[in-house]
Amino acid sequence: MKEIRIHGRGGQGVVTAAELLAIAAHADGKYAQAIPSFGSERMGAPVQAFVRISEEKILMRTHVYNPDFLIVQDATLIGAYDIFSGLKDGGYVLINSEKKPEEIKIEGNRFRVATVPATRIALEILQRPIPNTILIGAFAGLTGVVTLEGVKESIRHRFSGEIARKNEEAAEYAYKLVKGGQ
Amino acid sequence: MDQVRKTVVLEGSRGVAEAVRLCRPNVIAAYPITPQTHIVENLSQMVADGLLKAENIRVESEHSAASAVLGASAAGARAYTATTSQGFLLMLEVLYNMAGLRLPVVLTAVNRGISAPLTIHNDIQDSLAARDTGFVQLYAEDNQEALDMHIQAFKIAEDHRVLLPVLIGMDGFILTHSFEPVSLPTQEEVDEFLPPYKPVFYLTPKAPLTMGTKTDPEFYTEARYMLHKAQQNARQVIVEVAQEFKEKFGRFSGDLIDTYLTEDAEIIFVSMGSLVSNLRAIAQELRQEGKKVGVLKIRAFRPFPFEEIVRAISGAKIVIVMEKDISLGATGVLAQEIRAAFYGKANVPRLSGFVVGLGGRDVTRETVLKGLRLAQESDHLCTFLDLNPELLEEV
Amino acid sequence: MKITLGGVAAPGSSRLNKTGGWRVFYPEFLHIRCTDCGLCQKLCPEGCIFKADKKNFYADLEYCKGCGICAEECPVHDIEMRPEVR
Amino acid sequence: MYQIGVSQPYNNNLFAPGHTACAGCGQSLAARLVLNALGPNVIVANATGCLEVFSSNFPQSSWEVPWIHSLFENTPAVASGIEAALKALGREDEAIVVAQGGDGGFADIGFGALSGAIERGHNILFIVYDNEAYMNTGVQRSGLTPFDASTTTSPAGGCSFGNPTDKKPVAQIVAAHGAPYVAVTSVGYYRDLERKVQKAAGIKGPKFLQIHVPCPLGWGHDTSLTIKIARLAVQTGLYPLFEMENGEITSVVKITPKPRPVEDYLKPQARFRHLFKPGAEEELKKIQAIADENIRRYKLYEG
Repeated sequence: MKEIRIHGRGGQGVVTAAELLAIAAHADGKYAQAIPSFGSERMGAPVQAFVRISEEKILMRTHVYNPDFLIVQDATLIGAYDIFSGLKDGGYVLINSEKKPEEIKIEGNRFRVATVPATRIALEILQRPIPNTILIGAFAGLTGVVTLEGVKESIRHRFSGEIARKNEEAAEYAYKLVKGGQ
Repeated sequence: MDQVRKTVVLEGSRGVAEAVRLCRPNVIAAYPITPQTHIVENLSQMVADGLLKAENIRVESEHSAASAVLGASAAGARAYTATTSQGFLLMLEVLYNMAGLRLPVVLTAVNRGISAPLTIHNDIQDSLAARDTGFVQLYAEDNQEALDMHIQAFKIAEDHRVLLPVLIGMDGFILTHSFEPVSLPTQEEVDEFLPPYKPVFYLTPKAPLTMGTKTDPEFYTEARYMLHKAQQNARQVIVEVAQEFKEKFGRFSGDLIDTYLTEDAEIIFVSMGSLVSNLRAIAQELRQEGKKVGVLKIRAFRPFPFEEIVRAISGAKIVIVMEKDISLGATGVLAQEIRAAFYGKANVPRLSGFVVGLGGRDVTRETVLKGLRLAQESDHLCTFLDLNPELLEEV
Repeated sequence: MKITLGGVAAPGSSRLNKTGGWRVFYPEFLHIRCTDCGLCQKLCPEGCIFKADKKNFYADLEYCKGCGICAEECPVHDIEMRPEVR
Repeated sequence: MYQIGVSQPYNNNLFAPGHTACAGCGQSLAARLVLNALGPNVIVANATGCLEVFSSNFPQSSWEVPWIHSLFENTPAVASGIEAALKALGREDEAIVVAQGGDGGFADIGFGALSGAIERGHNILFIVYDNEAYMNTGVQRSGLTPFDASTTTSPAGGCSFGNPTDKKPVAQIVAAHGAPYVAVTSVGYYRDLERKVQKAAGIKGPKFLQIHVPCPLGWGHDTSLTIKIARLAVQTGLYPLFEMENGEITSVVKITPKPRPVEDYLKPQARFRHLFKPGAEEELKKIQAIADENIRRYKLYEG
């Protein structure tokens, strides 16, 4: 079972990102579960969501405490909150940032870090600062836990028409970006 | 993989809304107490889209939500409502009345803590307050079961041997707001399983009758006894409906109870709702370590399965009740009732009761393992796990 | 008689309960000045005043509680309340 | 399994005798007049209260029409559910849905439910039998208890002239919701009552009737005076009878030949007895002022 924790701020589509990941995994033929962090958070407040993906039926319904992967939708959370808590040694961190991975300061250096300028890509392709589909595309490219086809299917499931098409395009762009090692 | 392909990833609330839609309710009434779940929002959208032909009453309070479905049911309609937490408590008076009038309403009780202090998060203190209302109470372990239970609930409620309202407890957020794959039955399948509601009595000028009479001491006890008897009848009906559902839809998640790895278990965890799912995962792990651990799920809290519980767990050495509720000044509610089930029986296992997960505190693997450790050392009448001593004021 | 489902009751069944015993006074219909206005019948809280014939009203004493409204309201004072002798 | 008998109504009344209302009860009379005016094709939801208790003592019932009682404060919501069910089941034309109760059940504890049901526009006839206190439980003050009435929770005493507030203008509040038809009537004016009931029944949407019903026990008057007292309330100006259609007053029952002094209404009632002892003269003036203001506001008398 793979466990993913998504960090972001209210309004950035953290819960939708978790839902998309679960639907993508499901489209790939896997069991999946998405649990939003439960709260009465308002726009801008830090929020989390959790995803589990497995070949077997998933029984555990707790928050994710020892994730294999972190997706950080907002780099300003780093340092301000203990977002790396419990991340497994050698775990992946995917950060929405303009910076290069080596420029991100993380204590202990135990994780594999990747960055993608998801907000910039979102503004360019979607004309809205919602980075979640781009990060999901990048996550697929980086980890292979979900496929690009799965991600696209999840986007079509969740959105429709022009919005779906643009989000697919953005996700694919990010997928290729991390695959190309750019 | 084939199993997965037949399912669709839905939010728990959405799954329930789909199930309710498939049951073709005539009247829905709900109040959006903050934070209501998405169940009634989804149903409202279905009505707005013409996918569900029902009257949708946007009442001004939870008390009126319950009252409106009461009235609708009395007029011969299939009626549904959903609520949670404080809103549930506001309904409470009406819930007693609905059961007493023998009206087979189905209610989703999204389980959340109650004030004070204010919380929006999960536990099951709210619907356990309705313990004595006469409602049949079923608790769902996961979103598939929540969905399936609603289809079964109408059938149980409307069975003429029962004719009682049915409440489905469903953990707030943990189930209602989580996305997971569920299998949706077709309308044809549900129509075959659940025929239209045929009331014994209903309000119509074609056959006038008086409902909701007042009684004197010469009748009241008998009237309450008849309600109690209807609850007893529900035992059989719940089992029958669960079996019939299994035959029709291929899914079974228990009837009054469900057991997991209990056959040879020395230690058995007992719980209700989504916590059962976690306990299954932990029992699996412990089994791999060679520990003989099993899980008992209480699926029907009312009628309470006294005999079934005793049969299922009297072979164990230690029984550990984990519950997200507390009868303040006594013990956890479930632990009380399980102790009552064993009174006067032979081969009584040791029993510990733990209160966990109040107000949305996550019940982690560590929480459960701590409970296991403590229960092995000694018996606990009512111990709160995961209490933070730094937060406790000495009184 | 058995407890019915949910305690339902048959329509109009309260007429089995004869409330005439409550009476201290009974209405005597004099049948002298009656104009056939029907006000006594209309305003009886029990609805137990019958019209046998034109200008011929009477109370069903099985139910009449003896409130005296009919006598009070009769515009031609053709009803008198008399003490019940029991 | 269960046989519920169907019977021919007694004396053509849809409200049968044998009920246990007090002798001279204005509410039982009004309930009978209302039902007879509506006819048999109704479904009634009734709040807890005197009317409910004296008419539905298991296994007996005085109701010849389909009737349900649920609780004290939820009757408009129960009726909402009934109305919605009839709609959903295609039985809309089957019955007029009536929600009725006392002043406590509708104007106090059930006021939220009443407001909600009216605001939602249900096709329901709401009826408040206004006997001006909680009579079922022993004459406690309600929001519709008049100024200076002595009740068990607003008793007159050495330092009190009884209820310190005047009646809540519940009909006007309902009219402000946008209800198409609101009317106040009285059991003392049975023709007015019957006309308003029938008029209300012919209007689609929420309609509201407030009916003044004297209570010999709670008000402390002779059982024979129920109708007289009800008329005096109107003739003094203390209980104006009017109709409001779409928020506007469209008719009032005029006082003829001229307004009676409030003392004529107050004196026969024990609940106002304390106002006729020395020292209460100012109170009587205040009550006369309430009546005068009503006469002015509703144009009850142009002399």
